[in-house]
Amino acid sequence: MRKIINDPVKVVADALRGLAAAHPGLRVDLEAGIVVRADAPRSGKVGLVSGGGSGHEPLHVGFVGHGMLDAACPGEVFTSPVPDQILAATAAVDGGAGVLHIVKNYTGDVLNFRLAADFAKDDEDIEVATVVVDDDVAVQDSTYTAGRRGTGATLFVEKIAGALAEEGAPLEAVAAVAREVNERTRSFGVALSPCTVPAAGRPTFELDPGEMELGIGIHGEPGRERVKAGSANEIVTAALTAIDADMPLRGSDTLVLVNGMGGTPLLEQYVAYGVASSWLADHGVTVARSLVGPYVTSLEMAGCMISVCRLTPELLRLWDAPVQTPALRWGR
Amino acid sequence: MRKIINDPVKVVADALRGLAAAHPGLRVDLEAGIVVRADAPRSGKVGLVSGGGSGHEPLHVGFVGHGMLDAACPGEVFTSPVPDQILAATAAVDGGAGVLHIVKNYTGDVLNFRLAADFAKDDEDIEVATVVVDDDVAVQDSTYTAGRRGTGATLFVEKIAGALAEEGAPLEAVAAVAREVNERTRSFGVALSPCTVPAAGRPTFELDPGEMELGIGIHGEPGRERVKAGSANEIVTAALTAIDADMPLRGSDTLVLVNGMGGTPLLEQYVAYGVASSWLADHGVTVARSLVGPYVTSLEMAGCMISVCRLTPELLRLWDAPVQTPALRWGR
Amino acid sequence: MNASDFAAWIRRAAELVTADAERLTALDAAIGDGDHGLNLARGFGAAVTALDGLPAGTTPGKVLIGAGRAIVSKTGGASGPLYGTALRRAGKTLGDAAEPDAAALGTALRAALDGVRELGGAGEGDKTMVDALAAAVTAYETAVDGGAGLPAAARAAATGAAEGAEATVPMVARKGRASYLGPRSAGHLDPGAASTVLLLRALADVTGGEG
Amino acid sequence: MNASDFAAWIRRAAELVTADAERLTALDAAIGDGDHGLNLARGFGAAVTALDGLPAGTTPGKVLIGAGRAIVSKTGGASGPLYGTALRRAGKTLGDAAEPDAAALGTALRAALDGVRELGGAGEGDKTMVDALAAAVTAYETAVDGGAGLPAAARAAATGAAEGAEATVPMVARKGRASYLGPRSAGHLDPGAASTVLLLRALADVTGGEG
Ligand SMILES: Nc1ncnc2c1ncn2[C@@H]1O[C@H](COP(=O)(O)OP(=O)(O)O)[C@@H](O)[C@H]1O
Ligand SMILES: Nc1ncnc2c1ncn2[C@@H]1O[C@H](COP(=O)(O)OP(=O)(O)O)[C@@H](O)[C@H]1O
Ligand SMILES: [Mg+2]
Ligand SMILES: [Mg+2]
Ligand SMILES: [Mg+2]
Ligand SMILES: [Mg+2]
Repeated sequence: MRKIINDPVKVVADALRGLAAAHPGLRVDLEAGIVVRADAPRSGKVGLVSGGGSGHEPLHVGFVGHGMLDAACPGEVFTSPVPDQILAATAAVDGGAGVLHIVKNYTGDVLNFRLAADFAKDDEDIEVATVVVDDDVAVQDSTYTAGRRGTGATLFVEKIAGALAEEGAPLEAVAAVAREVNERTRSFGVALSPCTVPAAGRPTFELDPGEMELGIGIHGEPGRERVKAGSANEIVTAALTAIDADMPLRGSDTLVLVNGMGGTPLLEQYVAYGVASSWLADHGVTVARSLVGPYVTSLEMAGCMISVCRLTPELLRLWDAPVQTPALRWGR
Repeated sequence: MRKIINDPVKVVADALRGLAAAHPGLRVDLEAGIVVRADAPRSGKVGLVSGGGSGHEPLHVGFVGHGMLDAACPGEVFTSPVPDQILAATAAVDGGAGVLHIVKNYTGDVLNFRLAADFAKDDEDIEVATVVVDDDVAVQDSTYTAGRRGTGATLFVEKIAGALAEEGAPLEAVAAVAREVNERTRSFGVALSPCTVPAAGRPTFELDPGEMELGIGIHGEPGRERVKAGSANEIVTAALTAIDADMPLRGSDTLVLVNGMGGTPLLEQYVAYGVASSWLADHGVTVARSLVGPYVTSLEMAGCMISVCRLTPELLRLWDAPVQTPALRWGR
Repeated sequence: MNASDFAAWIRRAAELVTADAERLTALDAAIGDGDHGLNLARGFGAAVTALDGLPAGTTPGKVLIGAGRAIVSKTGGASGPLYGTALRRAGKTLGDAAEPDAAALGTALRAALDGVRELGGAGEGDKTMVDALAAAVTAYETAVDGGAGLPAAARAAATGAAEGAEATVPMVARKGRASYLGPRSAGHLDPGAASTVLLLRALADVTGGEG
Repeated sequence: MNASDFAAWIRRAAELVTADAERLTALDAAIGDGDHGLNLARGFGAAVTALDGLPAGTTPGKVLIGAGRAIVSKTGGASGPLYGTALRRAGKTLGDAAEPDAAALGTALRAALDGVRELGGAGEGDKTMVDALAAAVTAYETAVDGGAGLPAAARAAATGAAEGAEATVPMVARKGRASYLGPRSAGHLDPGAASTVLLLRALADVTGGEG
């Protein structure tokens, strides 16, 4: 294991201690296992809570702050948080206008957030709305399956819903825009290496340097298909073709994320973005805004994921609104 | 090779194409191989030019913009830029107030920047001042050696000198503050894995998972010493002890960077920052500002580097000044 | 079975999942995210701690509800809410009974299965813990219907669980993380089904049922 | 040697560094950053292109200056400015001579060495290209002083360079990237010294000197 850790089973708590020290604008409650905006709860403002397994940083803890999340509940590495955590976060950010749970579509996250929402409503009388993010086109969507995974769209949902909540919009409106962003976003990822969960101590799968996994998620799991490792052109084209097949892009104004999975240098992420930008131009797609970097990671996995959101003028306006979090910041 | 590239010898040019597409606020001249602020040259403003081998992204290209660099000249991967590039960048940002070259202390960078400065003065009549950054305490400083390497301090120098230049200060003042930041900063790095230069196609060195390299630079080179891989406590303590031995920290107000080398998850970087923050508190050192993330990388190397700058009130003021670049942004 | 027998069941289950944590995690690494053993060791560890806090003279129902709550609170992942809900439902079904008989335990086990089904939405054949649990409950009921006592029925349930788990190997997953792999999920034992076997084996162990 | 002999030297040097690029890069990976062969292949490739652009009837001096400029402009790294400066200095020293003799070439080689020393600040024993180049220049001068013609002197220089390079193996580097390794740099051949051997061997090859 090539890791900077003390105790493999305390890595999340140790990281939260570092996060607390590094960001005085966050309130980190190690006991409850939650990260909260220092100024929460804000009376009359809808609270935004997200969370999931750790190992995807900066998602979610790095997106807590003005214009984005009010709280995050980090679970153990790649393991959803537990209802107690989610409930504590929900109670901490409720300013009387209700709380939106932003949940990536993994059975564990969905179930734990569902139980927490039940507790919040039943025991604490907090109004909770839930949006489930499921943007990954590598997985077939069907009512008979667990459905698509939530990946890169989560960042878009948190930013855009966060901007609307900051303006004082009511819970239904914030939930509606969150769902709209999710519905308008598709993602596809590729892995060139596995990663190692500290507590497990060995890579999540084996992959020869000459191979790659197409259609991965963000939990170090293998993808839908293993193929010969391809060039940047092949990787990006595979991702964008899959996205475009699911949600035709031609003629759209888009927001594009080229996301490093954790172990791919930024240099290569820019190579990938260069290819993506040409592909999109060639296919009649306008890129209104873009983001290149490791935003939704899978520990030190090598690879990248591409997310494309078909914007509306209102979504663009909300994307551009000021945001001040550890990992995403502009306008203040 | 687990890389997202097309042609290994064109990776820098391909990445610059992506950078240009992603950041309309930058002017990327692929022919000249330079990245320039869209509003350069600004009449009467000192121009800041830095550069060096590629593979350290976001350094330097990601630090071009308001309040930081006016231009960057990226060389081939881990290879200094050539004088023509540096000269083109210098000419592109000269607004009549002279240009500051910020050069990391590697023979190749120093020599190429020196030739470029000579050309700029002799042929183009541009006033050039040079600050050589050499903050790495792993290397012994002596007039009989190449001296210390430039690493994390480069970010501090570029940010703080950039802020002063933005205020309209003259070249001597900007150069002086750049030197002051360099003199007040020390760094030390640790590698848990090597990295692979695309054109070379194989790792820069071999390292067993149970080993680590102490005292590395940022070019995938082995360190001063190979030891048994240690815990986060051991790694961070080794780094801070080396820094403190060279420049006693007790009683100082500091700016601290815990820098991922490229292949270490942000989660682990926060673990490292947590340890650093305790160590510093225990040793009577105040952390006024901090930064945690992969800012000065060595491709996909696993490991981290710690940089500590002993602030003055003026340096803190300049650090806090607004900055708007792809990788560092606040206040606007 | 009285309250301390139920507590012994939970303790034994904690022992078994902890001893087998590496295997469960390895099964999960193959078609999931490689944390199932870690999750259950943490969750059942918390359940054991919760049992220590129960007052003397508590009921079997309260034992299961307390263990279930702790598992929901500490496990995380998909298995935490599912196993936690299973135990809570079973506990609620037992009501105030001080010493439920074989039939009462059967009703509780079926309630546990229904709870898992409702919360997770998986049916038999979806390659989840439901395959093992459903087979266990059916085997238990068949044994009781055939006149078996609680120990023998528990042993039948453990055997049924093992068969149900084994049957997941060729299945293509339709629920949980393994479903993301599509056809690649076939050929692997479902980790949740494997842990369900341990929970039923723990029941057989503490009731001393012969196979 | 006339202008086309000098051009042939540069072309031959480009061939040799390109053919040996992998070895040079591997030497650099051991104690530097693993790009020396890549750098020189790029730089000397550019020098060859620059030669193609020189007018007919050019002088040896202009050949070396043109090649040196191209190397400075395209190589990067430490070796680019150093080798480029070496060639430019040598070219300037040759002046307008149409066919410099053995002594004139000796003066130019010494000027090249001085140029590298001034720009890089390294002396003999610092484990750099200076060790190979200084040994080559001394061997060349000794041969000429002993009455050798240009071909034999060039061969002596190549042999001297090889000896000088070999001598870098036990040294602890005090300049360039290898110096960061401290004592760990001992036991490795300096990549720049190794490439200097190729440049002198190219000279011997095109002048046809026997060893
Ligand atoms: N919808 C579901 N219904 C029933 N069981 C499920 C469902 N989803 C997952 N499981 C079970 O949970 C197990 C995985 O548990 P675990 O690894 O602890 O959680 P996670 O998948 O969140 O990492 C699977 O092997 C499967 O048996
Ligand atoms: N100060 C110096 N003086 C002379 N030669 C040097 C000096 N520094 C480095 N060199 C030579 O340059 C070689 C490395 O060249 P190269 O790998 O192309 O550049 P870089 O070190 O910038 O990657 C070293 O092996 C050494 O021979
Ligand atoms: Mg999990
Ligand atoms: Mg180099
Ligand atoms: Mg799992
Ligand atoms: Mg080199």
